[in-house]
Amino acid sequence: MNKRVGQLQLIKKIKLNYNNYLLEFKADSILSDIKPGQFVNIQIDRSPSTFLRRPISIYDVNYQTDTISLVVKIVGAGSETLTSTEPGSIIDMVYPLGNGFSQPKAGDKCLLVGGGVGVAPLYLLAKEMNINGIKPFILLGARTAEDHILLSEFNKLGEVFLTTNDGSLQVKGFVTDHEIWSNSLNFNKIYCCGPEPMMKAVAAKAAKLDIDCEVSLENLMACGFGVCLCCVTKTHDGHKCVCTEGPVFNIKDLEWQI
Amino acid sequence: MNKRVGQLQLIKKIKLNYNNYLLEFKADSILSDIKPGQFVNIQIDRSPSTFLRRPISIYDVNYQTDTISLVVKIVGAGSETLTSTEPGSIIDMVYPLGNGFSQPKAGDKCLLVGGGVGVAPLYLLAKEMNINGIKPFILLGARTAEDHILLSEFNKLGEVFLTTNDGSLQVKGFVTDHEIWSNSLNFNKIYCCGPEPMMKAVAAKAAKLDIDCEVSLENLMACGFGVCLCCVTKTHDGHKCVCTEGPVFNIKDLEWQI
Amino acid sequence: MANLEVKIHNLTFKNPVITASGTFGNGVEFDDFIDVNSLGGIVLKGTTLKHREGNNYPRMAETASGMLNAVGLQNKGAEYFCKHIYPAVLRYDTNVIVNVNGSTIEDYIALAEIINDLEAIPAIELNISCPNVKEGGMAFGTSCPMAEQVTKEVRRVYSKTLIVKLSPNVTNIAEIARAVESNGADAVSLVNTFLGMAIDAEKRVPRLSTVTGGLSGPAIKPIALRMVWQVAQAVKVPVIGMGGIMCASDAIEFLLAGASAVQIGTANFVDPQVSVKVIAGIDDYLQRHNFNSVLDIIGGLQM
Amino acid sequence: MANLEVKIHNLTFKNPVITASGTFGNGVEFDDFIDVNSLGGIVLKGTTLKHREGNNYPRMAETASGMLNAVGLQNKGAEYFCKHIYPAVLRYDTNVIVNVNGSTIEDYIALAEIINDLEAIPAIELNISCPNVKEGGMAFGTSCPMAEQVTKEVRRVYSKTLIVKLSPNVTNIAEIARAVESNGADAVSLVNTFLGMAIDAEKRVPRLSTVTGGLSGPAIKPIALRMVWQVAQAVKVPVIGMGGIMCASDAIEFLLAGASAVQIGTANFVDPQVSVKVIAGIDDYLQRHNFNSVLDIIGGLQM
Ligand SMILES: Cc1cc2nc3c(=O)[nH]c(=O)nc-3n(C[C@H](O)[C@H](O)[C@H](O)COP(=O)(O)OP(=O)(O)OC[C@H]3O[C@@H](n4cnc5c(N)ncnc54)[C@H](O)[C@@H]3O)c2cc1C
Ligand SMILES: Cc1cc2nc3c(=O)[nH]c(=O)nc-3n(C[C@H](O)[C@H](O)[C@H](O)COP(=O)(O)OP(=O)(O)OC[C@H]3O[C@@H](n4cnc5c(N)ncnc54)[C@H](O)[C@@H]3O)c2cc1C
Ligand SMILES: Cc1cc2nc3c(=O)[nH]c(=O)nc-3n(C[C@H](O)[C@H](O)[C@H](O)COP(=O)(O)O)c2cc1C
Ligand SMILES: Cc1cc2nc3c(=O)[nH]c(=O)nc-3n(C[C@H](O)[C@H](O)[C@H](O)COP(=O)(O)O)c2cc1C
Ligand code: FES
Ligand code: FES
Repeated sequence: MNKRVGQLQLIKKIKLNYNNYLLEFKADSILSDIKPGQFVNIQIDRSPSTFLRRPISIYDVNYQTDTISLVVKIVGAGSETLTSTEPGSIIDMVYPLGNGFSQPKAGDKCLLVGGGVGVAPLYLLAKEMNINGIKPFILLGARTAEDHILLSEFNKLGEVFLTTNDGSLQVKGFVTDHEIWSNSLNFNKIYCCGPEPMMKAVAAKAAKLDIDCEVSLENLMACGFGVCLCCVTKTHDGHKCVCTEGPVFNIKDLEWQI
Repeated sequence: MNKRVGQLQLIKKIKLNYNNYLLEFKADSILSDIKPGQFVNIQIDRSPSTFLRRPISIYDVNYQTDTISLVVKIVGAGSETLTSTEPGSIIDMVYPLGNGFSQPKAGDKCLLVGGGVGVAPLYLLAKEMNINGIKPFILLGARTAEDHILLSEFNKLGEVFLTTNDGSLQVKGFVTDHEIWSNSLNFNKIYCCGPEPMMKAVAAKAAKLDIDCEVSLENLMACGFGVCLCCVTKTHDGHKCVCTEGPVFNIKDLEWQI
Repeated sequence: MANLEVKIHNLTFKNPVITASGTFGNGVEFDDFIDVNSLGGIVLKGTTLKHREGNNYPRMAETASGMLNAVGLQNKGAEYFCKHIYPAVLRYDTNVIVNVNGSTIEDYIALAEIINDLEAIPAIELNISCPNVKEGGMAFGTSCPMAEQVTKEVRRVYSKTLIVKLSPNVTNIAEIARAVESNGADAVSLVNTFLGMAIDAEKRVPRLSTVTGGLSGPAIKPIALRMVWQVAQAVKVPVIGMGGIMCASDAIEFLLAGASAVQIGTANFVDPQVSVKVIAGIDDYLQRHNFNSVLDIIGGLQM
Repeated sequence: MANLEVKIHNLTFKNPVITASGTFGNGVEFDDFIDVNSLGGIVLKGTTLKHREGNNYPRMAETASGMLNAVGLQNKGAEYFCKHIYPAVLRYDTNVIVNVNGSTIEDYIALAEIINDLEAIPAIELNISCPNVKEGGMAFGTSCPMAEQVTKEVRRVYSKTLIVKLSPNVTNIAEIARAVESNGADAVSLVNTFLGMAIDAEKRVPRLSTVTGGLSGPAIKPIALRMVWQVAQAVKVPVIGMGGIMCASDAIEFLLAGASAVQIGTANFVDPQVSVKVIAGIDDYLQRHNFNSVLDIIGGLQM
């Protein structure tokens, strides 16, 4: 149950679409303590533009083979370098970090809402739900059909609903425009990860429908383990560190104007 | 005849010994203007420790195929990164830089003295001499037998004499301990490149024997083309830039205590 | 193993490696990564008399070989410190130093008095150089008269080792160092962060909620090292050097320049185990160069 | 193509990109790499009244994302400048600015008078911030009274555009900027290099012959940008910003912070073509963001 600095070997790299990669790593420790919603903090190299580590959510864990999978979207120098690393390379990570999602209660009707690369942490969560006998509903949004990643994986774990901003796949619009919200499906619990505007929109829906809702934040981090106090978000109880008291927060604790 | 910023492709990499590599690059320009003793200034990457370019002597040029060869000794981050670059990669260089060695006169009896990786610029010089009908004498020094590199190449161009500090190959001692200096070979011209103490010792010999002598300096450089004024050496005519008024100097111009 | 022990005033440090305030939490966050007891000392997160929420997010911007922070001394105040943090750090067998902050001289005095009563805290680091608070902070560290006054007043109420942490945002840091020395500082530590700024060119907004913040990391090392060298020549009290130390060789540069100990800050974020690696590296250096004690290299720069 | 033209005092610059003194030689060294005429302006290597040999080797040390230099104003003096360099730069169709240095006020005045007579030199940059000379240099730029005095005296004899180059090694750069503004500066440029130091830990010697030197490059950008922002708010004359600019986006940060133009220094060593790339990048930025003129982004930081 300790945070650790590990040397993980990249063993597989799959290009998911034009700017997203799935990276699988062989860990140097037993991973049984890792929970859905936690993240790793990766040392890229020490070039001037990637001096600090880069936090990436844990997408999947194979507890038998001690492998961790991540989904990385290229947005800048760090993600660029990381995704151009070749299998066989050793990558330095601090892990596992963050609190993770809460466990749903048996019989809970759960909706997972993911946007863009924010779908990543929802996968391990859905997998765990399946083990505990819960088939979640999974609502995923992206800009275009091409931006939807890992659909076949999510399809195995629950019923999947999609939106695209341009209408190129299923419902046109944002995730909050999907009819799933008006169908009286009576969700007990919503788990959400994606761009902040999307999470705020989902939080607003959840608040209105009075459904318990957890969101996974992605604030800028310097340390990732609670010592720099850079990654804070405002809660009713003051500033909280996203890296240790999050990244998952219940929306009822956040000071979001929704 | 212009200095240029080029994108050269690494086409061959040969490990010469435990810490020296020969790198061959395909240039993006015609190389007919390159002279023995000139150098290139290489952009390594922009990591904090290799922010500035690294100057490397031109070891060989193939004027037909427009390829440049360099010999690089690993001494720090820059040379480490450069020598671990894989063939196929594109390397950014400013070239050709520096003045180069003077041409010997027809019939000159030339001694080339090289130490360590300092042998590099002497190769193209020796090659040119051969074209002009001069077979140079080549005296090379290194710490051990293993540190002697490219001997078979130099053997093709002139008579080669060796010293090793530990006596593991031929004469034990420094280049200046070699008997070649006492044999009355009547050299007209000495060309020398190697660690500064070695060059100073050779310069002292040359001065004593009253032989014209050129040395190739390796001062720290920021720009490599004469604008930062960081690379200066003291001459009788004041500070001169090693990158533009050198790297080759005639010892009679230098303010060396010899 | 060489002798790594150093003394700062009347305090003994196992080795010259201390972790810097604001980059090491309260130590406990590092228990997973290293044996905190192996360090020469730790400086806890900046503390103020009263609870502070700190500045708004975003508080951090990465820059070339460094980072800007604008945390703004978020902390739960002295009372919480005494009740919750102090008991948690009691178990450490190393010098646990409290970083003391204030907006007014009265604040500094009140907090120093409280910490003076905590038996297991052998020293405070008086932070007169925080660039991230609206009142006080760096204002005290960038003016000789103010630096003198706050040091003198705190000295009056604080009886243990008093380290004053200097701001690099000054024309003449040696002058400030002398000012605090002659008003009772037992040691000086430097540098705190440099006031800097970053802009998101695409969005045309500052990257920090506070517009400006404090620059730390390897980018500042050359300036920090110069200041430590200047201050070491200007004062008789021990100097604790910091600013961009990432490895043993960086730490050794500060020791050679005259620092009796070093602090490691931002590097802890990049590698939570860096502090113990630096200790091992200094030991290795001393052995390679045939020094018996780290004291042999302090101020050992050959000119 | 957006309108890139800017004015500094009564001088028009084709675009806001100027190359910095000491990093661009006399321009001619760049003829092989770029069309020098495409630049907004060039500042020639620091010149003094008399020939100077500069400091001893080594003069350079690489640091994290930056470099230290200790050139010490090596140059052949005013007479040589007028005879040999001036004729060589006459052919340039860009603003050719001379960087004027002195150890005493009299030196500054004498040199400014000489340059004043050179028709094709529309401006001087009065360097009161060189950290690498024993006398004068930075001493003028780190004291308000001295900065005032040298500006006032040079203003008396120099009738064209007078830019004063400020030192960042001060507590309050806005104060110095105001001091030179009210004594006749037509513009200020900042920052010169930060006084820094590097040590060879293995050999235990300074890496520079002069022990300390001037730090430049991306490492200093956050501090330089903060200073430019502060000065732009403090003075009415145009501000020329510099310090660590490596690309168009860096340059745009300085413009947004309030600089009317930028200078590019150390980056010229890393990429001799960087200056023209920055011009192209600014143009591209303006077009992408639908600005007609670079003037639309100067000081355009949204707070
Ligand atoms: C807890 C957590 C989990 C994350 N999980 C994932 C994941 O599973 N997959 C993934 O691809 N990314 C994830 N991210 C985001 C990822 O950390 C950033 O995309 C990455 O650090 C960017 O680094 P870079 O060097 O490529 O880009 P940079 O060059 O650093 O930045 C490029 C642009 O992106 C912006 N940016 C960078 N990081 C963030 C951030 N955290 N929030 C908002 N804007 C940012 C920058 O301001 C800049 O405009 C996560 C972040 C956090 C905090
Ligand atoms: C004109 C010229 C030609 C050169 N030709 C060659 C060549 O053909 N092959 C080759 O391998 N090297 C050559 N060098 C030296 C080469 O430039 C350096 O070894 C290289 O820059 C070191 O970079 P690095 O990042 O690996 O080491 P760094 O980490 O920069 O330095 C490692 C150590 O070497 C020292 N060092 C680095 N550069 C120099 C230097 N120029 N002089 C003295 N000490 C130095 C540093 O101070 C440090 O102690 C040449 C240098 C010059 C100026
Ligand atoms: C995120 C962060 C928070 C900091 N908080 C404090 C603080 O509370 N008190 C203090 O005296 N210094 C604080 N500092 C400054 C460091 O202790 C140190 O002086 C500075 O970062 C330079 O050292 P470095 O380059 O090794 O980080 C902080 C630095 C950082 C990066
Ligand atoms: C090698 C070198 C020499 C310099 N010489 C001068 C000079 O003669 N006069 C001057 O005003 N500034 C001089 N400078 C300072 C630069 O003009 C510039 O102010 C500084 O380097 C910061 O910008 P940069 O980070 O883009 O290099 C010099 C800088 C360097 C690196
Ligand atoms: S990233 Fe440092 S406290 Fe969260
Ligand atoms: S390296 Fe810049 S002048 Fe020679």
